Amino acid sequence: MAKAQPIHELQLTGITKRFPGILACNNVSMRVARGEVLALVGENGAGKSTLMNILAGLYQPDAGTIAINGEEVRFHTPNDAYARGIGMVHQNFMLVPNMTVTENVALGLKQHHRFMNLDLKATRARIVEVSEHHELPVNPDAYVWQLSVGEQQRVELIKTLCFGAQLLILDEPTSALTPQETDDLIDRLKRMTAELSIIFISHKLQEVKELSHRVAILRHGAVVFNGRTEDHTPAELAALMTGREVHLPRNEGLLVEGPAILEARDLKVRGDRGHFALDGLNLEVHAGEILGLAGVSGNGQRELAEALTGLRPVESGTVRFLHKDMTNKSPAAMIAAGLGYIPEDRHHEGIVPRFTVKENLVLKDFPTPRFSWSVVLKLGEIARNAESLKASFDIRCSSTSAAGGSLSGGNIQKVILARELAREPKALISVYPTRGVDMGAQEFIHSQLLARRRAGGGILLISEELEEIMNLSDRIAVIYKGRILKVLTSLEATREKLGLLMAGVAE
Amino acid sequence: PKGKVKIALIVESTVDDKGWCQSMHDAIKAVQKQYGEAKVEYSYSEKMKPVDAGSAARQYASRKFDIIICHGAQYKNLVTEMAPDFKDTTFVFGTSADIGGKNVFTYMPESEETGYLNGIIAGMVTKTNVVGLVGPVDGGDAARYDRGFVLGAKAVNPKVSVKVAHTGSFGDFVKASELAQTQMKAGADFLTGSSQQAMGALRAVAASPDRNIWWAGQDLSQLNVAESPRVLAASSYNYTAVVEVLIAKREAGVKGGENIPLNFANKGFVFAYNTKVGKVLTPAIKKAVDKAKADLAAGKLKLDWKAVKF
Amino acid sequence: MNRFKLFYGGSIVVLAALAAALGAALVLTAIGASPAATFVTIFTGPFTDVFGLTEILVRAIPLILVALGIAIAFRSGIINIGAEGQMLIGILAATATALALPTWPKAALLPVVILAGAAGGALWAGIAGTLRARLGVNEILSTVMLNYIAAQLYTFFLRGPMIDPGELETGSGTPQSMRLPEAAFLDRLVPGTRLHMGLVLALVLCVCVWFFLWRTTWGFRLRAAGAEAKAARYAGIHVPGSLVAAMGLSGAFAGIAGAVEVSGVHHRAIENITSGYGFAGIVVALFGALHPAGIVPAAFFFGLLLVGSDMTQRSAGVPANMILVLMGVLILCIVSAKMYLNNPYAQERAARFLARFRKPGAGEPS
Amino acid sequence: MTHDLVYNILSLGVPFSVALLLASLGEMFNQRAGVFNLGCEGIMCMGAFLGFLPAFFLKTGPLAPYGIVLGFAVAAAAGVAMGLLFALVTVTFRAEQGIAGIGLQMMGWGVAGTLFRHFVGGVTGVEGLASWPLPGLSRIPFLGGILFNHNPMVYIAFLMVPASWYLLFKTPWGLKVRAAGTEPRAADSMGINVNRVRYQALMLGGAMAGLGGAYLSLCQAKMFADDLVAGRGFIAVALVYFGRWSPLGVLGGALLFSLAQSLQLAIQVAGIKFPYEFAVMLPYVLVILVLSLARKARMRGPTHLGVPFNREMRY
Ligand SMILES: Nc1ncnc2c1ncn2[C@@H]1O[C@H](COP(=O)(O)OP(=O)(O)OP(=O)(O)O)[C@@H](O)[C@H]1O
Ligand SMILES: Nc1ncnc2c1ncn2[C@@H]1O[C@H](COP(=O)(O)OP(=O)(O)OP(=O)(O)O)[C@@H](O)[C@H]1O
Ligand SMILES: [Mg+2]
Ligand SMILES: [Mg+2]
Repeated sequence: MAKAQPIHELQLTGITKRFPGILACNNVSMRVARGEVLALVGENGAGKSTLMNILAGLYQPDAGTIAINGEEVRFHTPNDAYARGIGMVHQNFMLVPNMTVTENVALGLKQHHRFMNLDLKATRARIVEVSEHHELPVNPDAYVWQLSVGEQQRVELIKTLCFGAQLLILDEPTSALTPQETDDLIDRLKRMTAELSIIFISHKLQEVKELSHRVAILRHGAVVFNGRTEDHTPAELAALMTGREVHLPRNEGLLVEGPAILEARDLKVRGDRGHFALDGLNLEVHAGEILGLAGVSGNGQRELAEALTGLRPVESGTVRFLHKDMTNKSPAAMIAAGLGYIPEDRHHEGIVPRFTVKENLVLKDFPTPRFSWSVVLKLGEIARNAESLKASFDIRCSSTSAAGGSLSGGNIQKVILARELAREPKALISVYPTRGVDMGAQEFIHSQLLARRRAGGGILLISEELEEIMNLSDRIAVIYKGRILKVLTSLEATREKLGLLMAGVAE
Repeated sequence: PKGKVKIALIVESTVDDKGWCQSMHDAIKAVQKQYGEAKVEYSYSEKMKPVDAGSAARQYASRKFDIIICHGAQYKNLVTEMAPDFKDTTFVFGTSADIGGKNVFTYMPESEETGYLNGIIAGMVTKTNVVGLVGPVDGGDAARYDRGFVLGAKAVNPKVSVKVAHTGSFGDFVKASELAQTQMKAGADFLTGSSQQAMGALRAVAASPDRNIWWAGQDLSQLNVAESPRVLAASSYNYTAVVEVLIAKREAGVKGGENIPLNFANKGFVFAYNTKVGKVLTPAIKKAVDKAKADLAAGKLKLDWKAVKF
Repeated sequence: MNRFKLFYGGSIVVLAALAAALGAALVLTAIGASPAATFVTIFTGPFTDVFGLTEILVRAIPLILVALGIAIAFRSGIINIGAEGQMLIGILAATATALALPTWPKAALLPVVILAGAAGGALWAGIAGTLRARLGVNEILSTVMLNYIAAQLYTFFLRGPMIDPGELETGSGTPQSMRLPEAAFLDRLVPGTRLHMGLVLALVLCVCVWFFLWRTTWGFRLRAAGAEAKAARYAGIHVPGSLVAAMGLSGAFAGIAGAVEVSGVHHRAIENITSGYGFAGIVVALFGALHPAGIVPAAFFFGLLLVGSDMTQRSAGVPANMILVLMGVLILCIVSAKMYLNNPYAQERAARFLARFRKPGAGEPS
Repeated sequence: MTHDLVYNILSLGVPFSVALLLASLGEMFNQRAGVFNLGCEGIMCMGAFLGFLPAFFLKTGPLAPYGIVLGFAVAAAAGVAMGLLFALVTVTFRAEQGIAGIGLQMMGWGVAGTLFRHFVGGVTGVEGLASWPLPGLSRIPFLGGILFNHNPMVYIAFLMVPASWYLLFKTPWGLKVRAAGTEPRAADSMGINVNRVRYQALMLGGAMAGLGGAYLSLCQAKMFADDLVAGRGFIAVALVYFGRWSPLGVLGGALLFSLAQSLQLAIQVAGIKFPYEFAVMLPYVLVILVLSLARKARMRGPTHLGVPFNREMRY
C-alpha cells in the first residue's frame, strides 16, 4: 500500500442506500475539506453508520458518487478506501480479541505480508512509530482481550493511522470512554487536524461543539441541516436533530433519608482475571433515592453490580436486601425479592436477541401468576403487557412480535427499561443506561428513572457520565480500586471534586 | 427344475464383500448358471437394515418371488411375521438352527468344523506357538468358527496359545488390519479370521515384511487373490447345495419347516489347500487335516465348541 | 410484490431441484443407469400401493420422534449428535423392561416399556449434558464418542446378559434378545402392513413438544437459555440446569423412538436396529426448522426418499450406495436453496434485478 | 516383557494415528476459519477410494511405483474438489453447516461406494506403501522403532503438525484464517476477503481429509472396501474440539485415541478375560475422560464457528 495522495476535498453526492424495507440513506450529499472536522449527528438509526460504511468501502451505495479531489472514485472493498487514504474506526470495535495488538494491525497492513512469512517486527515498529508520533501509548504485545475499552479504542485509532489514513472516520468513538479518556481523545484529535481530516459521529453534543468545525444532521437518512458548528448551541442542534426541544431532566427532589434497602458490607469479589475487583466495599442504597456511583470503568463497577444481583460469587462480606441477608443467593432469588437490573451489555445480557419483543418484556416474570397458570404461559396477557409497555415507554418497533435483536440500540434499552420498571422493583441497579443512546431517548430514560425514585424505589446508578450522575443523583459515591473512596451529597459534588476522587485522590 | 423359479436375496452388506454376503450371492449365481437364466430369475437387495429388509421382502413377495432368502439372523423376526401372510412363498433365513413355520427354511453353517481344520494347520505350522484370531463380533457362525479353530489348534499342539480378539464390527477392515498387526507384533506367526473384515487382516499379513507368517481363511476366493501366497488353506460355505435343496424341495411341494445345517457330512462345506505354497504344508499336516475332515464327515468326531471360553 | 415472492420462491425451489437432479444424474450416468427411471421410481414407486404408502409412514415415525428431541436440544442451545446411541440405550431399557414383566396386561406394560425407553435415552444423553454443564466438555465430542460406546454396550448386552436363551440352545448364537411379550406390541393400524400405533404417538408428541416449547414456562426457560445464555442467566434462569434438562429430554425422545421401533416393528432387540435414524433425524429436524409443524412434513419427505430410493435397486438396477448419493445431493441443494428463500436481502436484490428488465433504466421497486 | 508390550503398543499406535491426524488438522483449519465441516467423513471416503484407484489400475504395470504417489495426489485433489463444493454450499449459499456436512458425508460415502462397485467390483487389495526406516534414526534403541520405522506418510503427517502451526501462527494466511473464524467483521473491515479465506481453508482442509482417507486405503488397510472409513471422519471432527483448535492439541488427541486403540487391541491379544466390548470402548471413553479431567483451557475456540459471513446481514 503506497502512501495515499493527500485528500484535499472529499465530496459525497446523492448517496442512497436501502436495506430490505428501509431507506437508510436518502440522497445524501456532503463535503469535507482538508484539515476540517465534520461532525455527523442524528438520532439512533438515522443512517450515520450506514453512510460512513459506504465511504469506507464496506457497503455499496445504490446510487450516488464519491469524489476525492474532484476525481470520482469507486470503493468495492475496504482495501480500495484504505488505498485512497480513508480509514474508519467503527462503532463496534473491529478487533480480534484473541490476537495481539500487533497481529490485529498486521491483519490490515498488507505490505508486511510476505510469502509464507508475516513480518510482525516491521508491523510492531510501525505501531511504535505511529503511537509515538501521535502520543497514543499502547503495548503492541498485549492481547486485545486484556485491554480496557479505552485502550481498545486507542488500538483502533492506531490501526487506522498505521494504514496511512488521510481522512479519519470515527463512529461514536467516545460512547464507551471515561470522561478523562474522552477529553484525551478530543485533544489528540484536535492536534491531528493539522495532518488529516476527520468525520466524527457522536450523540454528545458537547463534544461535537468542542471538536468540530462543521455539523451535518441526518434524520431518517436525509441531511436536514449542514452548517458551521460555532453558529449553534448544543440545544439548537438537539432541536434540529429530533425536531423538538430536548430537556434532560434533573433531580430536583429533596434529599429524603429513607431506610437502607440494599447494603453491601466488606464485600470481596473476584474479577474475571482472578484478582479482587472488590476489596472490602461498603455501600448503602436507601429507598427513594438515586445513588450515583462515579468512577473510571474497571474499578469494580461491573463486579459490584453482578455481586449485588447474585450473578457473581461473593468471597467474603455480606449483601443485604430489604434487611435480609442475601449473600450469594441466586439471581432468581434476587429477582423474586424485587431487585431490578439494567445490565451493561444490552445486546447479550439485557435481552435475548432472537426472542420477540413481547417475550423479552416478560423475561423475568414469565413464571409469575400474572403471566402463567402454573406452568402454562398466558400468551394473551403477555401480548397485552407488551402492547401497554410499548405505548407507555414509546418503544419503536414494527410489532411486538419482531425479534428483539432487530431493534436499534436505543429501543433495546427502552425494552429493558420497560421490563425492569414495570416490575416496580424495590431497588434498581442501572449500569451505563444511556450509552450510545441519542438525546431524545436519554431524556426519556432519565425521566423514567426519576419517576421510579419518586415512587419510592432505591436506584444505584452506575455511570461514567458526570453530567448524568450529577443531574440525577441524591448522593454520589466514588469507587476507586474496588472500594468506595467517598460519598458526597449532590449539593457537595462538583465536577472538579468528583474528577479528583475518581483519579484516587481523597483530599 | 421343471418350471421357472424366482429367487430373491436380501443382504446386510454388499454382494461383493468377499465374505458372508458374497458367498450366498455367488451360490445363487452358480445355480442360475447351471440351470440357465430362463429357469432361474434372480434379484438381490443390498445394504438392507432390518427395517428396509421388511419392505424389500414384502415387495418381493407381492411380486411373486418363490424363494426369498434373508441372509442374516437379524431378519428372523420379519420372516417369522411375514411368512403366514404369504403362504405360497418360501422364506429362508440363516444362520439359525430354529425350525421355522411351514414355509420357512433355516440354515445353519456348523462352522466349528471348518475352524477345526484351519486350527489343525495353525497348530502344526506355527513356530512361535502363538496364533492370532481376528474376530468380528463374538456371535453367530463366527463364534462357532473361532471356537472350532481353538479346538483344532489345541488338539494337535497343546503348547499353542491362540490370541483371540475382536474388532466389535463385521465390516471395519481398518480395525481388522490393526488387530492383525497387533497380533503379529505379539508374536503370532499364523492368523485366521472370518466375516468380510477378515480381508483387512489378510492384507496386513500379506503386507508384513516377515515372509513366514501364514493365514488360513474362511473363503475359497482367498486362494486366488494377490495375497494368496500367504494363505495355506481355505474353506467355504457351499451354499450352492443349499440353494439346490431349496429349489428341489419346493418342486416337491415342501415350502419349509426344516433346518438345513451346513457341515462336511452333507457337503455343506468345501475345503481346499493352497497348492502354491510349497513345502509349508507338510504331508503330516495334510494327513492330520484330511483325517479330521473324514472323521467329521463320518460323524466320528464331535466338536464340543460350546465349552470353549475366551 | 406478492406475485414476485411467489415467483422468486418458486424459481429457487425449481433451481435447487434441478441442481440435485443434475448432480445425481451425473453419477447415475457414470455407472450406466437411467436417471429418468430412477427418479420416477423414487417419487412414484412408494405410491403405487398401500404397502408402499404405509412404509413411508413406518420410516417417518422414528424420524419424527428423533427429530423432536433434536429440536428440543438445538432450541436449548445444545447440539445433540448422539441420537443413535441414545436410541440404542433406549431399546435396551425398553426390551429389558418388557421381558422382565411378561405377565403384565397391555394397558400397563406398553406405557411402562415406552417410558423405560425414554428413561434409557435420557440417561445416556444426560451424561453428555452433565459433562457439558459441569465440566465444559464439548457436547459434539462427547455425543460422537458416546455413540460408539453405546454400540458396544448394546452388543455386549445382546450377546451376554440379554441374549435369547434359544439362540444359545440351538447354537445359532445370534446376538438378539428374546421376543417381547405380545402385550408390549404396538398395535398395527392397517392390517397386512407394518404401520403401527407409533404414528399416533409420534403425532401426539409433536403437539406436546410444540406446547411444551412455546406454551409453557419450562419451554420458555429452555429456549431462552439456548438463544442467549447470558441474558437467560441475567434473567434468573439456571442455565447449566436447563442444558442438562434439554439434553435429557432430547435423549428421552431418541429413547422413545427406539422403544417404538422395537414395540412396533421388530418386536425384539436385534443388531443394526437404529438404521441410521439418529443421523437422519438431525437432518429432518433442521429441515423442519426445529419446529414440530415443520418436522412432520420433513419426516414424511425423508420417509418417501428412503423407501423410494430403496426401491430403485430392485426396479431400476441402481446399486444400493446410490441412495446415499441421492440423499446427500438433495440435502446439499435444499439447504443451499433454503438460505435464499428466507433471505430478504437476496429477495430485494432479485426484485431490483427484475425491475431493471421491466422498466429499463428506471428506479427501484418499492 | 512389559518393555516389549509398551514398545509394541507405541510402535503400532503411532502409525494408527496418521489418518485421524491428517483429517483433524484439515478440519482444524476449516474450523479456525469459521466453518464446521461435519462432512469430513465423506471427503475421507472419496480420498480413500480415489487414492486407491490409481494404485489399483497401475498395480501390475511398469508404472506401479507411481501409482501410490499418484493415488495420494488424486486423493488430495478430490479433497480439494469436495472442499470447494462444501464452500459453495456453506460460504456462498450460506447454508446451515451442520446439515450440509451430513449431506456431504452421505454424498461422499455414496459416490465412493457406487463408483467402486462400477469400476472395481469387489474388495481388493493394493500393494500399498512400504515402510521406510529412516537411516540411522531408526536404529536408536526403543525410540527408533516407535518413531522412525514407518512408511513415509507417517513422517509427512507428523511434519505437518509443525507446518500447520507455522502456517496458522506465523504466516499472513494463518492470521487471516484466525481472524475470519473469530471476528469476521473485523477482518472484513480491514480489507480481508473473509469468504475467500474460508474457501481456501476448506480446500486445504479437504485436501488433508482426502490424504487421511487415502492413508487408510493405501497405507493402513492397503485395500478398499465400501465401509473402509467407518466413522473415522466423525472422530476426526471431535478430536479438533479435543485439541482446542491447536495443531499440538490435535496431535495429542489423535495420538491419545490411536494409542488407546492400540492398547485395547494389545489387552485383548494378551488374553485378559473380560468382555471384549469394553476393550473396544476404551479409546472413546478415554477421550471423554481426558477432556473432562483437563482443566478448562483458557483459549476459546473460533467464536464465529458455524456462522456464515454476510457483510450486510446483521445478527
Ligand atoms: N445491515 C443492515 N441491514 C438492514 N438494515 C440496516 C442495516 N444497517 C442499517 N440498517 C438500517 O439503516 C438505518 C440506519 O442505520 P445506521 O446504523 O446507519 O444508523 P445510525 O445513524 O448509525 O444509528 P446509531 O446512532 O444508533 O448508530 C437503520 O434504521 C436500519 O434500519
Ligand atoms: N439485520 C437488520 N435488519 C434490519 N435492521 C437492522 C438490522 N440490524 C440492525 N438494524 C437496524 O440498524 C439500526 C442501527 O443498528 P445499530 O446496531 O447500529 O444500532 P444502534 O442504535 O447503533 O445500537 P448501539 O449503538 O447501541 O449498538 C437499528 O435501527 C436497527 O434496527
Ligand atoms: Mg451507528
Ligand atoms: Mg448507536
